[in-house]
Amino acid sequence: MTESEVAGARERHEELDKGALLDAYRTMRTIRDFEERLHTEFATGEIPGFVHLYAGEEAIAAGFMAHLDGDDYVASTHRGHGHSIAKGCDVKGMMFEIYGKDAGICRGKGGSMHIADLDKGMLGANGIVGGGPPLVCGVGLSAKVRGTDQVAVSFTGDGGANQGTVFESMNLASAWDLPVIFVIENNGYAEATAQAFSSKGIDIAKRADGFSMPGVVVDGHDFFAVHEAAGEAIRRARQGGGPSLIECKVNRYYGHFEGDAQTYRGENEVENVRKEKDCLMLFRQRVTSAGLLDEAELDKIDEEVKNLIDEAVREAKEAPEPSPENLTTDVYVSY
Amino acid sequence: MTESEVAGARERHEELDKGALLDAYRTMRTIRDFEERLHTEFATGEIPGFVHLYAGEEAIAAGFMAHLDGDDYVASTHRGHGHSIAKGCDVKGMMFEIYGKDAGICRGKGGSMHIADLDKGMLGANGIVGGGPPLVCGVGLSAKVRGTDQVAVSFTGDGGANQGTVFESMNLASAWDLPVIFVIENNGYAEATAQAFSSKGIDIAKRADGFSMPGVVVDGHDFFAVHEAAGEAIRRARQGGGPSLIECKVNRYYGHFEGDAQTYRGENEVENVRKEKDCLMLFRQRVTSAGLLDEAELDKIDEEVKNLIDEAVREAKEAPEPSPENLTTDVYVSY
Amino acid sequence: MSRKSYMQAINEALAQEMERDPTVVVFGEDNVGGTGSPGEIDAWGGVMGVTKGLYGKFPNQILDTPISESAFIGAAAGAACSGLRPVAELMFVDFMGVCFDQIFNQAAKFRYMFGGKARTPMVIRTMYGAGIRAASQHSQALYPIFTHIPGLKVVIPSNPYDAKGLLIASIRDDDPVIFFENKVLYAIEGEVPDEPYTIPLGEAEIVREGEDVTIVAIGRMVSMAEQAAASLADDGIEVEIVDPRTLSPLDEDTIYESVENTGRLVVVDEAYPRCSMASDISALVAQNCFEHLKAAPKMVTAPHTPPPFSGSLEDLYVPDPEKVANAVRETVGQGVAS
Amino acid sequence: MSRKSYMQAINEALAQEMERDPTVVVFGEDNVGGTGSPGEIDAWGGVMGVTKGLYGKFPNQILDTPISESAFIGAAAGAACSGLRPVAELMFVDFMGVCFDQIFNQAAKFRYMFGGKARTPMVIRTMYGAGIRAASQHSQALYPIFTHIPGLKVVIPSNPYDAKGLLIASIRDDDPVIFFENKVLYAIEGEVPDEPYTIPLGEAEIVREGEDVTIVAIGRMVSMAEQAAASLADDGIEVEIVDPRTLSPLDEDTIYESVENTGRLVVVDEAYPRCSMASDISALVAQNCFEHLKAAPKMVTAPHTPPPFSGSLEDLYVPDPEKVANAVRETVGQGVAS
Ligand SMILES: Cc1ncc(C[n+]2csc(CCOP(=O)(O)OP(=O)(O)O)c2C)c(N)n1
Ligand SMILES: Cc1ncc(C[n+]2csc(CCOP(=O)(O)OP(=O)(O)O)c2C)c(N)n1
Ligand SMILES: [Mg+2]
Ligand SMILES: [Mg+2]
Repeated sequence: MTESEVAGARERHEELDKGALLDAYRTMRTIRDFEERLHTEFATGEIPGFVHLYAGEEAIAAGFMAHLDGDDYVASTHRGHGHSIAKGCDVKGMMFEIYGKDAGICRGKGGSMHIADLDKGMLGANGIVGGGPPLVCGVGLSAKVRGTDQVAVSFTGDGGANQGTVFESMNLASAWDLPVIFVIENNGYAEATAQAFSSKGIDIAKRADGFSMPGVVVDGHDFFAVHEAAGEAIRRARQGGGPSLIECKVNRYYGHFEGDAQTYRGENEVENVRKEKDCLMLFRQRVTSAGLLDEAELDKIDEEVKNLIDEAVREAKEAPEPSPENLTTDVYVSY
Repeated sequence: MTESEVAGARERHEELDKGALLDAYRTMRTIRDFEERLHTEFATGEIPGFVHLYAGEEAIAAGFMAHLDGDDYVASTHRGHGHSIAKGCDVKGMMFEIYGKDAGICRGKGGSMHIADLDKGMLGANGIVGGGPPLVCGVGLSAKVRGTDQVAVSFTGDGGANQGTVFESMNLASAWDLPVIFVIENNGYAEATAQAFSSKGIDIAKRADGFSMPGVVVDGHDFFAVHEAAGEAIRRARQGGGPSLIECKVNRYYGHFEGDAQTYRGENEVENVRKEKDCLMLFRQRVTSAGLLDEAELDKIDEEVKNLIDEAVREAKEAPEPSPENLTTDVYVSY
Repeated sequence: MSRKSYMQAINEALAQEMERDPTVVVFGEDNVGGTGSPGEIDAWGGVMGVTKGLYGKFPNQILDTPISESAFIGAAAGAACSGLRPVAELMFVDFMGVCFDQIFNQAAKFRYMFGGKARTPMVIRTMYGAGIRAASQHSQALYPIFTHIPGLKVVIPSNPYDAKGLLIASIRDDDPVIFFENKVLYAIEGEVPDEPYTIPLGEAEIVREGEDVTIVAIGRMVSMAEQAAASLADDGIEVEIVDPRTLSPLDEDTIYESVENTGRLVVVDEAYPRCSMASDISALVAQNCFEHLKAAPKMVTAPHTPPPFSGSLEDLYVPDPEKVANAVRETVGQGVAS
Repeated sequence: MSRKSYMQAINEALAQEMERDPTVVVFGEDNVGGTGSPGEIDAWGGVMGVTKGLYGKFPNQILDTPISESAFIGAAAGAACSGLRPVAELMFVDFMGVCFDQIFNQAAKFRYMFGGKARTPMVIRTMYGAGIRAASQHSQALYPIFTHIPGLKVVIPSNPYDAKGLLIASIRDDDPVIFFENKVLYAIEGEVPDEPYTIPLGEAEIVREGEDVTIVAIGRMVSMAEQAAASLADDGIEVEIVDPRTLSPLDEDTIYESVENTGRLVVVDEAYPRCSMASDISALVAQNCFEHLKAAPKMVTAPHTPPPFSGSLEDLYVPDPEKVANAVRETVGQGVAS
């Protein structure tokens, strides 16, 4: 296991024992550092394309992935770095990819919006809002037909929750009784437009009723709350109990994408969340005050992660570009 | 007013006075005769294409259209004859259209699945399941921007209720606060597949909650129940109260389309409904027993309608085909 | 070997592949036909009956779907990435507009976007074409749109034998394949071997040999070309007919060889004319066989209008043997004498 | 007259048409940008800022939408049938797959299916093209798909002047128009009159006159052709550049006249090659100007692959002046001497 893999690794933990807590913290810290570093690097103009940061929402990815095995699947969104890291994608490979380099996890052909690794059960970030939910229905069907206990989880934003594909997928999962979990990451905005407008600020979880499936709302800043709700839904799905909808209320720390001036946001909105509800802060408080982990253990992870990200960025900048032949390879398996 | 127009005509009635009741009965009877006659004529092999009959569901079209003015709009489905007749489309023009004749309401170019008359506020039957709901959102927007009190009503089947466009439209109507009513005609089947499977047999009206709009279930065989629910929703929409969802539970008397052997249906299913819940029978019982109309008045309508349909079929059979030039006209206003 | 219809050939291909490989799973609206209904559970077999009878034999490998094409076509893509070989039915290709994203941005692009790591062995069976008075939204061809998209393979059998062999090849293929079934051809019969066999994707067939003019005809248009060829032969014009069988990949070599020999090209395509297969093949030939062309390539297509309902108009809409023969005569009359 | 960017030209066209006609209504995701948000309500103006500032002036004529393209594009169609002239924004044309039905089966077909009774005056503004490292799902061209569809008009301005004049003409047109904006061109400046004006749909422009070779170039490719022409002129090759400006209707006459004069054709199209504008125009020219062609028509397009992310690949992906010049040189070197 390379250092890079260690950082992205997670195992499925039945309970939140010490190993599980350390893994969860490492996952969240890796995502946070990855994203904050991208934020500063993007400002230098060296990172190409559209970059959507997950910072602030880490507890959701970590809370769900803690329950997943390597052969469980996840479908992500345009804001996919967090899900990818939490699902075990190679962190350096991701960084290389975002820099468009040949050693990238997608050979530099996908970029931030298409990070994927099917071998890790990561079905891809997705440039199409609402693109992922249909895919996880297919994974659920596959598990059912082949008689495995795999589950599949799709992530969608509050804005994406209004895309027709998402409704259809919930209904299909319900009709076919699939082991699928639909997660809505409600960060209050779709680009600049508020969820208060785009779906009247309702609890999106409420829509589960229309598909005969359980729907719950959890605090997406609270790893433990997410972990518990996720565990229940995933367990039910594995046991043949069918799909669920979980809405995580959360906040994004940066703009819709890098370069967004964010003048649509409230004053001090992010500052207040960072101060009061930051998922890393809450986690640290909880595990240290309960005596489950000590500060030194966490600091050590911080240090390791910092080194990993430094190294990833340094290497990514120096890594070679894809070679011209790659332009036309990998369109088909055979043609 | 030609006889043909009389049959299809309806006026908006604030209350169910005698004129309104006669109109409603005439509408339902015209639809029923139109459809039953198509059923027998189709069997002779003379009617081309796909023909989906509305027989059994007449109370829904009649109940809603009773509240609509000529400049209100309706978007229909593949099963569109009933909505078209109730919205005031020319009955003979429709019959000509179904026979593919030049005098058809769409010049023989549309056929059963595309009957439309924008001048009558009929936005079209639709060959695409879920095609109509987005359109009525546009009408609602138009009314709002232009400051009129027009409303728009879309009809969708229980199967169509699972098409993404329908959910999206409900949410858009809610976000934009549009004077739009979404009607679900739940006849228990989408082709051969049961609503019990395709959306777990839930009350589709329940889905309204997810869009912050009222949702109600009514008995689609009962003109008076439909009329009341429709009136409430339409009044609310006209007064700026926004959209509603109304699910009408109903039964179709014939196959999905003509030629369907219907072996997926329960034994005596239709026979029982015809005996116990037929909308024309229920209507007749109610108005006569309450002394609102007498049998003779209704019989007279039956007779007039019968003559109209006889004439329509006879003329349609003899009417000339579209001329070859028409193949390439009317694609654009200008090109 | 026995006589089977195009529909039976497809049904048999599905059955034999489901038998061979339990990960071949078939689904679509009413593909079982009757799920949840009080009567026969498999009362239908798709709207035209193509999948009829499969449920009885493979109850775990065939499913009905809600009317949610995006969800179930996307599910095919997801299933293909996770161990199945799904065959999803898009009832009429005209319905592609409600689910195209899952086809062209998801399934078609996974392999490229993911740097070669994906394999998406899925088939979308779909029905196309005019001729049954099904009007504007149930009669389109639309295969040019799919052919435009890199990452998709596009297959279009013109007869029962090809239907079976191409469908089996499509199911075994590791890329997403769009399989176009012509609704008028369903009832057409031909000799079809009982055992499974494959026809490689990307190989055209010379349906008729001739020296004077090359006709490339797509799907049902092959039979129009054959009828035209018979009447042209009476006039001493010998037509060579190429049936591409797959539109992507296109067997350019076979087409070019034929045109190099005949020097004349007519493409018969029932799709809309603009950015069509007719223009695609004409342009490829013009670019690659220019020095062999004795006359302008001709395109016989539907007009630039939606399909009309009325039979008297629809019959004029679709290319027919007469229009094909006229185009051939024009090309023979034109340019350098042969 | 003053210097304005392509983006400003579009914004100005929208503003002037909204001013002129209160039934012109603009909507799309974040078109106002900030509805319901606690900060500035019009913080954005579409993702690229094209509609920025319109809300302040026309608060009743511009709306944000949920991310529900089928619903709001369909709403444009319904609104167009009932008294408005909507201008809906499909943020990236790559998203057409979630809403194509409302475009191609609804709006495009109303008039025909309804026997000539419908009028559907709507515009869909959409952004296309590679060049900003936006990867496979945000960099496609896809206009050939829309050009394929009868009932749609397809407009594609190559410069700020045309953008304004064509958009105003599109808004005033009574048919559904798909208006393609190139994302790389947004920042390009040119002279644009302050007052409203129209450029008729269906009229090509000769961007540069020349005797040796006709280049038909689409959208941003016009500038690639111009750069190629400049370097070719140094070698004594005089290129004529035709900018169709609308792809449907296509001004075939202007193209044919040019080719009749030059005898040589190169089409430059940034779309995928199969069933593309390049093949469409090549085929039309081959069919209609055959006797004037001195050499094979050439097509310069993107390869048959999705757009790649990495800049070093994307720069190879899009046709560039060098590829255009090479194609021109090949066609000049080939066939009958000019
Ligand atoms: C089908 C489609 N429509 C629109 C977009 C453009 N777009 C990308 S992200 C985004 C906002 C998504 O908001 P949300 O779902 O809440 O996710 P968040 O960005 O907040 O994580 C939009 C409109 C898209 N990529 N795909
Ligand atoms: C998008 C789309 N998918 C599938 C079809 C084929 N189709 C036509 S009607 C129908 C069943 C519709 O069922 P429902 O909505 O319940 O209406 P009903 O026929 O019962 O009135 C189907 C699947 C279609 N026309 N359009
Ligand atoms: Mg959001
Ligand atoms: Mg139904």
